[in-house]
Amino acid sequence: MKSIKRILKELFKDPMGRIGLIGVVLIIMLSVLAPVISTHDITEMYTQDKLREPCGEYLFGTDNYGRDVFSRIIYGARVSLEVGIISVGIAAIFGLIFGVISGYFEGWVDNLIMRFMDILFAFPSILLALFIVSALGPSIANTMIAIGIVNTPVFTRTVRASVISVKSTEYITSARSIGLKPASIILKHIIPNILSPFTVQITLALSGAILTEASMSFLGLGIQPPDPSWGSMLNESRKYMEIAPWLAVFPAVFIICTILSFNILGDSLRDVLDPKLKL
Amino acid sequence: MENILEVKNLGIDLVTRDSIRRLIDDVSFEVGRKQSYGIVGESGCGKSITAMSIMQLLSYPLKTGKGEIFFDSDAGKVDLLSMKKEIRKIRGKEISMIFQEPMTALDPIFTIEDQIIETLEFHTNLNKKDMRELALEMLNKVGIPRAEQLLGEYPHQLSGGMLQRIMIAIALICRPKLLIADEPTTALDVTIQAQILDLMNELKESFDTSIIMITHDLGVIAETCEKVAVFYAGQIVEETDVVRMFHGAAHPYTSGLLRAVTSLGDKSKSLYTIPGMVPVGGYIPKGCRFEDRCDRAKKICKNNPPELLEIEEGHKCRCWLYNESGDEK
Amino acid sequence: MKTKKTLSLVSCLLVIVMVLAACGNNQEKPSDEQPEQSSETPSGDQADAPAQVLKYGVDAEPVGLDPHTVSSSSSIRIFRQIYNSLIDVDKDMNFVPSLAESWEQPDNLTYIFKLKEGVKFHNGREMTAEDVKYSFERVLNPETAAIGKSYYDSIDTIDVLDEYTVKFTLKEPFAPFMTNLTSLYGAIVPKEVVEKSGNLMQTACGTGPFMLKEWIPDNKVILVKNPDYFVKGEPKLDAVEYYIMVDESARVAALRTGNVDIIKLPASSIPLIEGNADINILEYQSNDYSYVGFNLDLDKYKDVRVRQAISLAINRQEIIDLVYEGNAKVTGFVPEAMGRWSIDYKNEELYQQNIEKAKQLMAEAGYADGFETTIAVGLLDDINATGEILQKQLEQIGIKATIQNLESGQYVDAWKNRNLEMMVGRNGAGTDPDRAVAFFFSSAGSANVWGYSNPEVDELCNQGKVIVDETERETIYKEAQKLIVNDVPNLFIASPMEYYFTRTNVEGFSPTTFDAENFRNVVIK
Amino acid sequence: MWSYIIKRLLGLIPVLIGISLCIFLVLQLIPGDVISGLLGIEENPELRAQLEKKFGLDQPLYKQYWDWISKAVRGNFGRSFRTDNEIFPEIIARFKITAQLTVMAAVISCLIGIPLGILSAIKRNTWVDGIVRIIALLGVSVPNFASATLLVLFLSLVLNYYPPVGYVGFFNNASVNMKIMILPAIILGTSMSGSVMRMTRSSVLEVLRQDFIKTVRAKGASEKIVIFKHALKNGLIPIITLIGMQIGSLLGGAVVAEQIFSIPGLGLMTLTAINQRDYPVVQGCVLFIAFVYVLVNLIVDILYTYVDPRISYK
Repeated sequence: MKSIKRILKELFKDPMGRIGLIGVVLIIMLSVLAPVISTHDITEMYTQDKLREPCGEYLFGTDNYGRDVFSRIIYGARVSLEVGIISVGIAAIFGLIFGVISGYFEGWVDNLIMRFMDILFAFPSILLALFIVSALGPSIANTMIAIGIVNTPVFTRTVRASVISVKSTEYITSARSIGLKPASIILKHIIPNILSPFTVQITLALSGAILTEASMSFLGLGIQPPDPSWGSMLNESRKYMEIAPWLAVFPAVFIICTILSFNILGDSLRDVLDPKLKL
Repeated sequence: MENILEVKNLGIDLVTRDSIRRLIDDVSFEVGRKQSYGIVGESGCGKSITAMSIMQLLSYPLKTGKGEIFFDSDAGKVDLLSMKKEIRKIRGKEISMIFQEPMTALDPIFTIEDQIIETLEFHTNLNKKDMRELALEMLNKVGIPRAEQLLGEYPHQLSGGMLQRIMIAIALICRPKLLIADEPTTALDVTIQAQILDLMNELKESFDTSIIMITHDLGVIAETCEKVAVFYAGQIVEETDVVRMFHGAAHPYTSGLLRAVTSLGDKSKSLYTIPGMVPVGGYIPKGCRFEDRCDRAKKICKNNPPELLEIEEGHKCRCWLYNESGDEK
Repeated sequence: MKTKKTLSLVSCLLVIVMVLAACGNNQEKPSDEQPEQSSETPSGDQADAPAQVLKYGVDAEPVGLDPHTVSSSSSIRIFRQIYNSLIDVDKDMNFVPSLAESWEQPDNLTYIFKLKEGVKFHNGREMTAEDVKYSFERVLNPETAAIGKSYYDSIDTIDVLDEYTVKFTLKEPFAPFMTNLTSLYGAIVPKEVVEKSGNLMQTACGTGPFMLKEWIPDNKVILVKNPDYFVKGEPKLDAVEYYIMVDESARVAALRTGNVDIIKLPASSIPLIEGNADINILEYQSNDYSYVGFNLDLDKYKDVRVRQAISLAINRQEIIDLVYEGNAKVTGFVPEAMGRWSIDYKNEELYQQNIEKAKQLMAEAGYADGFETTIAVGLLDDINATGEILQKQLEQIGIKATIQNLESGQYVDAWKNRNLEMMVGRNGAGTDPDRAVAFFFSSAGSANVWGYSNPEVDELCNQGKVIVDETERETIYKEAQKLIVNDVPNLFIASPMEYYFTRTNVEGFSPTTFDAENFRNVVIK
Repeated sequence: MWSYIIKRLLGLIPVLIGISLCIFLVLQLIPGDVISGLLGIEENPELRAQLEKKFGLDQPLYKQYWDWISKAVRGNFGRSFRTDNEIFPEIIARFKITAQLTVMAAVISCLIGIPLGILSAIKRNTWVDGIVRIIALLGVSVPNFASATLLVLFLSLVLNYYPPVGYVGFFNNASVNMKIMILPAIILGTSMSGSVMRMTRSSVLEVLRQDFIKTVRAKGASEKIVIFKHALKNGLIPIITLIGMQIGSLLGGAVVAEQIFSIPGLGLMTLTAINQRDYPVVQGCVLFIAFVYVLVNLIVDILYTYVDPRISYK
């Protein structure tokens, strides 16, 4: 594996990678610096300025309660990122563990894990999420947990699949034949070789998570107001799309940009990480 | 032209986003009709990509930077490098290729039959039945038992030796003028190696094709070739006929190689190895590329690259030792 | 070997197909009716515009059609077209004939109803006094688990005097009795149908202007004209078709394009439709009101001064402007719509925003610098919105509230079990003050979940039940209102207007508080 | 192969039991119950007791579960607490609708995703590739409900069009049915196509890097052959897997589209049931969805043996 520095350097060489990297960094900064950047209190209702178009005072206009959309968007970055990253983190970690275990050892362990995953998997993701949330009660934390759990089986499967395919290659068999310990085989040989599907999965899941959260708030169980998540803002704006399009446009744009940059980053990251692409 | 193939100062580049690196530097050689021409050298010396370039099989990030490759096709003399789509008419029909790894060289999800016939589909308009006939005949020629049932099987069901025979069958089924064999035996175990080489020799006779045999194994050269080029760090350092190479090798590197092999035989001497390493891609010494490993290096070798000169009839060598112009310096 | 695989694959697909096929036939009923309906479905039916069919885009599907056991508005909306009660109430809250053409009340315990003659159930049989008896016996029978049982518990006996005369005898005087008879919880249903299908959830057979033709879950409910409806010349429509369209924007779009003729929307949607020449906006004053409940087990809310302080701190008009686009009335728990029963809340002292006084009260109560609390919201948009605004308004007197947005189930739970601090909600005041007052605020009232108890109020409620004289009742309930408003067991906020958006070619529709969806005189021009 | 299928179907049983148990318990965990939902503000102890008796909620849990599961295995999912409607036939009716929607969506996503994926794989690292990838990502990154709302809005405001209200079965009136289904199918399809495209791209690239592609080229194959005959067919497995997953998840996951376009599908049914705490309906739906889902997976796995002879279930 290469040092982070090296990876970043190579990422920066690739124009796509550069875009993605910059995008992601920007969004992260946005969420970190939210208090500094935001121009208004996100819950303050300027009742005389309901549904104002974007203007000097309200960069992105105001919503139906007269709250400043810009500031809410900025804070929304926080919420959405948190949800995205943490929930995917949960899913990825469990997915990796379960996937590698069941992929490498197969047999009954494999069976057990995969059956369990099937159970999780068989619930339609959005319904499962709704379920978990309605059991735990809607809140940011629970939303993350829900989305995390929902995504775990997907990761487990992808990892398992690629582990199996890697395992069948000569060099693993040889690595085994020379009596390397499973642990080291997994770490040294298998993990690096499943990284590319894994990263793809992560980037997909990241966008997926942000979207799931959005859909959940559409179905009334996502992040709850007054916490501004882009998803819930977009959802609340549906009603006003024609008379106050900016309410929908800005959250949508931000969601899209975020997901775009994460995906682009992921793609070029894969190109960098994937040894097969080198000569 | 009496040569089937003429490679003229071929250059191959490694093109990355921000740099172009020349891996193969003006390589020239000719392959005569029915001749089998050996290219020998350590791994990484660029012999394989040279072979690839002949059929324009180089893929990103490799590309041919300069030079011509003339081939005496049915359509007369053509420059393979300047060809566009037409090259496909040549590939597999007039020139074909065998690869190092029979295990991965065949598409895992098609039956042997499909993959043999495919070539015919591209270049002939026989009907399925005749194709099958031909395929069977080919399989028998390459000495495969139970060919009938084997046709229906998939690569993963067969052994490396088998697969390599099949590769040969595929390669020769259109009776090409030139067969490029890229380390055809490296992946196989010794007994099989011998069989494969014999097979190639006899097929060469019966199909009267020329062969370019690429290998790092002098043994293979000895077995099969008439003429040999020794590659070192992307250059030909010596070119001559087999006999002379084994008994009058001129270039220090060549003789180094030979000693390494011959010393294998008797246990008295410890295994000879050429000191030092092949210059890894990228760093190219200013002078002779072998200089830093060479036990007979002179100071001139350090900074002045030697030319590939004909030191005697049909014997080229790239070394200051045989270049009187070098002596006074 | 490929063929073998094909086989296995096909067989797997077969499994599914067979499952479907196998179960398909249990399913025939709806599907074989579909051809007719597809002819009805308004695919390109702008052509035959004057077809007297009213297409109504509704937000939720009915949850069963049994008028005695279902309380969901999505069901009532439909079975109110199918069933009748003995009497109705007009917009001035006077009782008017429905199935009963006249009635007399010899004494406080006896009510005698003369039924209209020749009223037919949808199955063609004439409705008689026996059916009235049966219907109320069904309601009173615990097995039925009828929602309205408590409405009629005061009934002692029901006697059929003759085919068209029925007599109710009460255990004790019960003033709301007449009003409760106007409720569809006392709808008259035919015995044989109930007994045939066990209940009236999936089938419907009443005396109303429309008959159930078909109900395809989550899709549509189709009612057709009842040709021998007992009011001659009504209904004018041939059919009312309810299309379940959960999504609001979908309903709006469908109305715009004329795929549906009528939808019901909250005030906040008016801007979307305003200025559209093809669409009328019809409004009426609902008798719902939004409120904030306090958990009176908690010390901070036990103290009436805190509750009064909060009442003084909030700005009801601002809430109305933000949540209902200004289309609501500042109200108490007996909204204006209930006419003479209602007192004028606007001028109540506690309704005048007065931060100073509020702060002072808080201080007296020992919460000079406020406290932290939570506001539970859920179910409806206007509830959530109200919560968010309250949160802001309460900051003025140092109350730091966090919003707890509850999923529907949790919401109901929280409401029932009083495991919350503040809760925003919405109540329907009903048609009788007994409901509006006693049901919600007498110590025994089953909707009094707040732990509120005021002996005086209880006393007044008891009187209100038994005293039949209307004017006396009026004073009693007005007194009760005063008391309760000053105790602030709940914070009463706004009574919204309700809106129907209709295509302009829909005529003869005029919703009122107590008869919101009367389609009997609607015609499509 | 057959023994494999049998084994899988048997393996289904524990999964389904597991699911049924999970769902049953989760439902107990979820706050609020069907009765509060039914009675709302009218609730009083007497009524509650009545209904609990009526629904058998007064029974101990294990008994409730047993009563339900023992009927369920015989395909009798009981009646809805709320509407008293028979559940199983209803589920089937809904499933037909959702299945149609799902298949349409999947087809659309393939029609868009696979060609684009291949295109950008061939044109790897060129501007074409870049554009295609960004388009695909746009598809992935717009929430369904947003694009759907936008579509509805656009159609109704600009073209003054809205699909016919009231779902009609395909076999009753195909044209109307199509008019109703096509919009949600497009919405779902396009949003799926993004990931299909990405998967196609990466797996085709994966294959193009392998040795045998050289062999094929050396035989004189045209790029068309190389890509479509060899690269695509070899790269098919992950694509099939993905599509299989998506179809599976759409069975209940099309909720959003179903809600916006008022399609009376399985997802909507389940969602309503969850919100209303209509236990038997939720249980029935989830169990059924799970069953079909696993079946879909089985089919996918069998498809593998088609595209890749190396995979065989002996």
